[in-house]
Amino acid sequence: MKNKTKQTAKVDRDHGLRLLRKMLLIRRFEAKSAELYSAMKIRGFLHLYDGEEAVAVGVMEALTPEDAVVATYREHGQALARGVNANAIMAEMYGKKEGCCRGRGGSMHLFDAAARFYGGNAIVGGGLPLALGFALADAMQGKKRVTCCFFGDGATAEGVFYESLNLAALWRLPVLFILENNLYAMGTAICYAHAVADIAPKAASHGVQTEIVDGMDVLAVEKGARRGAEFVREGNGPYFIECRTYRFRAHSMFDAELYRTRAEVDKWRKRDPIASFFDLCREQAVLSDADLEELERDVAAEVDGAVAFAEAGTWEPVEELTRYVYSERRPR
Amino acid sequence: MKNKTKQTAKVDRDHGLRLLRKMLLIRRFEAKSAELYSAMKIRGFLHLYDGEEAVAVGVMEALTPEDAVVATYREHGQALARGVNANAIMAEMYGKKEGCCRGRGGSMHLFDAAARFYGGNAIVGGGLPLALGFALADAMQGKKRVTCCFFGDGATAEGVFYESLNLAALWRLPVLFILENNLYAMGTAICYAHAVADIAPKAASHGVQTEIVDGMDVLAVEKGARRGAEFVREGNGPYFIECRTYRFRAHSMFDAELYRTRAEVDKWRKRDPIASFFDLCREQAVLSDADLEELERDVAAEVDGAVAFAEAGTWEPVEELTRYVYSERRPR
Amino acid sequence: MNAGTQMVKLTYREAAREGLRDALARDPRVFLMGEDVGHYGGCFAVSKGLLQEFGPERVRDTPLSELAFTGMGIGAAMGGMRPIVEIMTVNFSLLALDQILNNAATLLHMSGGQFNVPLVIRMATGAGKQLAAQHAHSLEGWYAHIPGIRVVAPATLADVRGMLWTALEDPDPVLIFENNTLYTMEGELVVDAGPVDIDHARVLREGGDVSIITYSASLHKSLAAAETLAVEGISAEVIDLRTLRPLDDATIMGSVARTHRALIVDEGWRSGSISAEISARITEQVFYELDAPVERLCSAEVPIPYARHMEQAAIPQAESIVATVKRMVQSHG
Amino acid sequence: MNAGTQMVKLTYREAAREGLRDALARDPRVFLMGEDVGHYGGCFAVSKGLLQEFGPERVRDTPLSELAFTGMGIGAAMGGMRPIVEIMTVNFSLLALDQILNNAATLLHMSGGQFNVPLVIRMATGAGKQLAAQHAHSLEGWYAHIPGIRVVAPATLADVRGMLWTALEDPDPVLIFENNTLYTMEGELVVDAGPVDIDHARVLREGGDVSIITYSASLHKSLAAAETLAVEGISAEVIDLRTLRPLDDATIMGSVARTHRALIVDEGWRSGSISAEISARITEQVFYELDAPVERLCSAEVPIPYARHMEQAAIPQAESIVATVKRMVQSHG
Ligand SMILES: Cc1ncc(C[n+]2csc(CCOP(=O)(O)OP(=O)(O)O)c2C)c(N)n1
Ligand SMILES: Cc1ncc(C[n+]2csc(CCOP(=O)(O)OP(=O)(O)O)c2C)c(N)n1
Ligand SMILES: [Mg+2]
Ligand SMILES: [Mg+2]
Repeated sequence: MKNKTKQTAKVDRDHGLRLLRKMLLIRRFEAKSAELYSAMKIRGFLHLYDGEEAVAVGVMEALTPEDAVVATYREHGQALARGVNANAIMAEMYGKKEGCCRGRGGSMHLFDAAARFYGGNAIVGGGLPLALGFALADAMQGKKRVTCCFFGDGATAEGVFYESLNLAALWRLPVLFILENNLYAMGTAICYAHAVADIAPKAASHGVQTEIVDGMDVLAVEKGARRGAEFVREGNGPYFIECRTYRFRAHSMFDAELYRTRAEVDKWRKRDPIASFFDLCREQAVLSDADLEELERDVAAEVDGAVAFAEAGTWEPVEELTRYVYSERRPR
Repeated sequence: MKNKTKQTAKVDRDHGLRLLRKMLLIRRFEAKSAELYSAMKIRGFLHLYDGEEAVAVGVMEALTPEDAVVATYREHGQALARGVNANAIMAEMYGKKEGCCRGRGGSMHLFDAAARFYGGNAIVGGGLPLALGFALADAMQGKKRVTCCFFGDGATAEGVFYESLNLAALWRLPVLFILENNLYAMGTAICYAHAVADIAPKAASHGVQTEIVDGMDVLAVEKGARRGAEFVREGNGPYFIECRTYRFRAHSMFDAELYRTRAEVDKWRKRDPIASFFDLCREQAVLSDADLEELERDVAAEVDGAVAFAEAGTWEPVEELTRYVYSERRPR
Repeated sequence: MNAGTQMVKLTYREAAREGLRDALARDPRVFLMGEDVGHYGGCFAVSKGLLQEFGPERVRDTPLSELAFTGMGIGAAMGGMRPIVEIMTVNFSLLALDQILNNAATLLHMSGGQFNVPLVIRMATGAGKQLAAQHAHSLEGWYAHIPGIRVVAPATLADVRGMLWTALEDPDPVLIFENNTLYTMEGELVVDAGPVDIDHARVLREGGDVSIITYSASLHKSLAAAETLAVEGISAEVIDLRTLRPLDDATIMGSVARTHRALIVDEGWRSGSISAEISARITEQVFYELDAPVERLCSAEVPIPYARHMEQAAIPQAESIVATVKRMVQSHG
Repeated sequence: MNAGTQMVKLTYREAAREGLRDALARDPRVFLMGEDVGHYGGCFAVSKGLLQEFGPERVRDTPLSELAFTGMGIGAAMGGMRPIVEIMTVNFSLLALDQILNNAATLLHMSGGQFNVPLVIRMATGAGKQLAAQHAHSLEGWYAHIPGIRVVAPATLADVRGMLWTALEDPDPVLIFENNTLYTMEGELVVDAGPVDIDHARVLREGGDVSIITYSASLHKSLAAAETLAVEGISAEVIDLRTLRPLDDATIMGSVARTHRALIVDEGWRSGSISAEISARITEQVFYELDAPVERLCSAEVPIPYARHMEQAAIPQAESIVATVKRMVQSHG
């Protein structure tokens, strides 16, 4: 691992506040979402990012608004970190017309044109080729932009992952690959899915520059992502970052978690990315308990606001059912 | 490359005769097939193995009759080397009922249950998972058998190749992977298809044991295949051999060969696997010109016999068209 | 009361699990492989406990490699095993379609009859759980286009348990589609329920005014609709197709020849659906028996939306079946 | 004579190439990618010379990675380009189907209308060249099941050249299927032939006794059959569907309402084919105009065999069209 330990990292106050706020927002937003799921306000699948917040938050720091993001189905965190509006996300999960996809997408399909957030994708690995395409379009149009693509360890067993690595390297596409290695694909531990659990060398064998970072450490992720984004933006081709992380909660709301022990989860919880980042900031006297309290209040207000927005939202009339199957305007 | 140079290799006469005869049979059989193609006796696609004979012939030496072979669409060589009857192959290419697949398969789909030859597959990479399945069946039934799977450099860009490598390694399946790297996938040179032209390290990154051999040297191929088959048979999991070879003729009968130079082909022709093996045997005084002449006569007779057999064959009545879509006997 | 007639209450999910347990216990050649079938217990909890009962050789968790493990199932079947490949849901099966169509369905023919492929592939299918466009396809009717495979869609407890048995005995590939909304359906089944035939459709309710031809989740909506219609004096016959390939023309035509009207209810998208095939066959085989045009009630031609009201509007419902039948019966007396 | 009316003799292959050349020359956002489109010159020589003319940025050879490069086309289209993805043949497109169905066809809807996908995918299709089971599928009708995409099947020189243009201007994904037996077909075309509409079927021959509804390679067999039938006093109308999704119901129904008999000729496998859909729609829309049951002539439900006589027996032929029409016209005067 290239990253330095967090003790040596220096944080400035604004930066610390921003990172902490984003991670907190994701955590609280999702906790509320889980509640709303139990209350049957949100339905379908709901995949929480709980424990992995440092990954999306760290990565997004390295991106500009012109860059593109392709996400997974576990993408509330990715969307919020990218700056997709919390109201629009919550309304989407309610299935309301005011949702970012007019209620058509739900939790697994958050899209936001303004944020160049190209969606949750519910097919594991399905976003990888799309990311290549955005990158190719940028390259062919002479735009110095990065396309950042998130995917899990499970996705790295899919053939499309290797096809995509090779193509990205072959055509030197400006793609920043972000592997969220949380050690499980649903209930399948990485050792049952991969003959070799080290994923980065597989990417490297296709000529992709790789790096491994501690995905529980937001600063380490940010640093790696900055290196990667810089590398990609300068036209050196794709860059691959493996973020070693862990999901604290069940895979989805349907998961009895038969495949791992309480003890294992507890061990990882000790490395909570939010608590440990706050501790670091406090140690460095950059943030205080009062700051945290204020952030919590602020984030709670945002989450409450999102719920209120969603509650107040309206239902798309069923007459609109077949809209958006084809575009409404065609040249001939 | 692990193999020793051919100068040091010692051949005994029977072995030399057998290898040379098999390679010659493939060469002459295919030359005749090309003629028959021009004469419109054979139709569809016809992919010649010309130049690559040492690969199939060398590999088959390492297999027992109980082992299984999964081939490509360039599989006359693989079939003949495995001992599939030349008459049945030729009749198949004529589309006759006496063909090994009753005329339903043609050049790209030679199958032979008796030889455990599980077919040409016209979908690039399509045979890889099948090979895994045969190997899994053997392993679960406690049979110490090898499944040998051929595929080209083009196939190693397909996602299924990586899925298969990983699964084979993960479950330690008895698969002998034989990469026929002839530097081109149709008209696409390997440098236009692979960011990294070295394929073996990609296989190795999935935990598969790999080896590279000179595919123009039948003895080198045989040695590698023996090592590989032994490794696999002993339950150590899959083994991957890259055979570096070259196709002397066009990809198929529809290829204008716009993508490579005459000079490149000529350079490779100097390394003709048949001529160089015969030279080696002659140097070692194991075989003489007279032996070669006799082999040529013998092989010519076999090829002529195959043509005569195919010519004499009959057409499956069209009433049989829908046979073999479903099995004829079902338990209920 | 002997075992053969003792009834037990259970869910469709449990019946499916009993089918798997039967199969694994009965035949050492049978094994189950797929994503999360083992440690997780199956994404719909169907295979829960089977890893513990039969061990990791027989209940195999696979990586997310649909194309390779489906193809591996084909090879294993040809190599003497009786694999049950589980593709979590039909939505992911597209990744494996090449192996299904180009190998499983064609090897027997391409090899001139030398190699059959006794493979069973199970997958969940269907909308109705707010899983949105990429997780709500109903493609079983689409799969029925492919010669060389059999396609079955168990709608009942007896079928979800018994079709697996029969499918495993079939020499050719059989695809079993289980609608994801049925797993929680409760019912009764004889304790040692065994194999059921997979060649015939079944008339589940007799009636004289119209034949409602359907399968899977829509069967239950159709039966509910028939109840409602009965109250209004309309007698609907309800046919559970059970097997979508090959279709049981005799049962379909027999019914239509009696009722002279046919409505096909199908959760697939309308254009190019299995319901179109049934309509075309009715026209071809019993045109002169028809008192009214054959009608279809299918899903709206739209990627299934997430919001519940939109999703429900996209798929056939008992109410729409009732309304359609009433219109058919009334307007063409 | 100005350029607009000056005719030139060329093949379908050349017309397809002119279409590509037009597109590349006209719009800098257009590029072509696929296996062997560049150095090899295209597996059917369609793109021969284009690499030399437009360079490797615009004419891109891809590795054998159908799933990834098709998905890449989707992303590139969303990113502002106008990609033409060539999947050599429909047989290999199964490997890319996940991207086509789960992304190309659904993104507009899933995103609530935010993102359209102006992608064109070209592929060869069809049997007839003795390429056997894995290389002879006719799945264009099957693809037409998918909402969110358009499916076109040019049967003429004007269409193979002009449909590409129109497809590239369409905001949504368009799949273009070129029957591999048509590439050598010769004909005449105006020098600067331009875009053609992709919304309507076309009546290519008028007639009063029966409507032959068909597309692609079968169109030419149908026209030949109509000639033969004319000699025997039977007047067949021949419709080229041109676009398989969405179907142009108005043209079909208009014709059937005039002729009162319909035969659909289709190289796809019969069950669940596009011809079933057309039959069902005719029943639904003009049932009371029919003098005889709608009939279908499709491919035999068998993986296409290699041997020529078997392959030809598996697909519709002019002779079988003639025979079917005669039976239809005579038995139900
Ligand atoms: C192609 C495909 N196969 C299977 C699934 C079902 N599924 C959803 S999430 C998941 C696990 C993915 O694991 P990973 O990529 O590690 O992401 P994580 O959930 O751990 O974030 C599976 C198997 C799917 N959505 N897509
Ligand atoms: C999945 C798939 N894509 C494309 C093709 C068309 N095709 C046939 S052979 C070939 C090249 C394969 O190259 P390689 O694997 O190196 O084998 P070689 O022909 O060199 O022996 C291609 C692209 C195919 N048959 N299958
Ligand atoms: Mg994971
Ligand atoms: Mg090659």
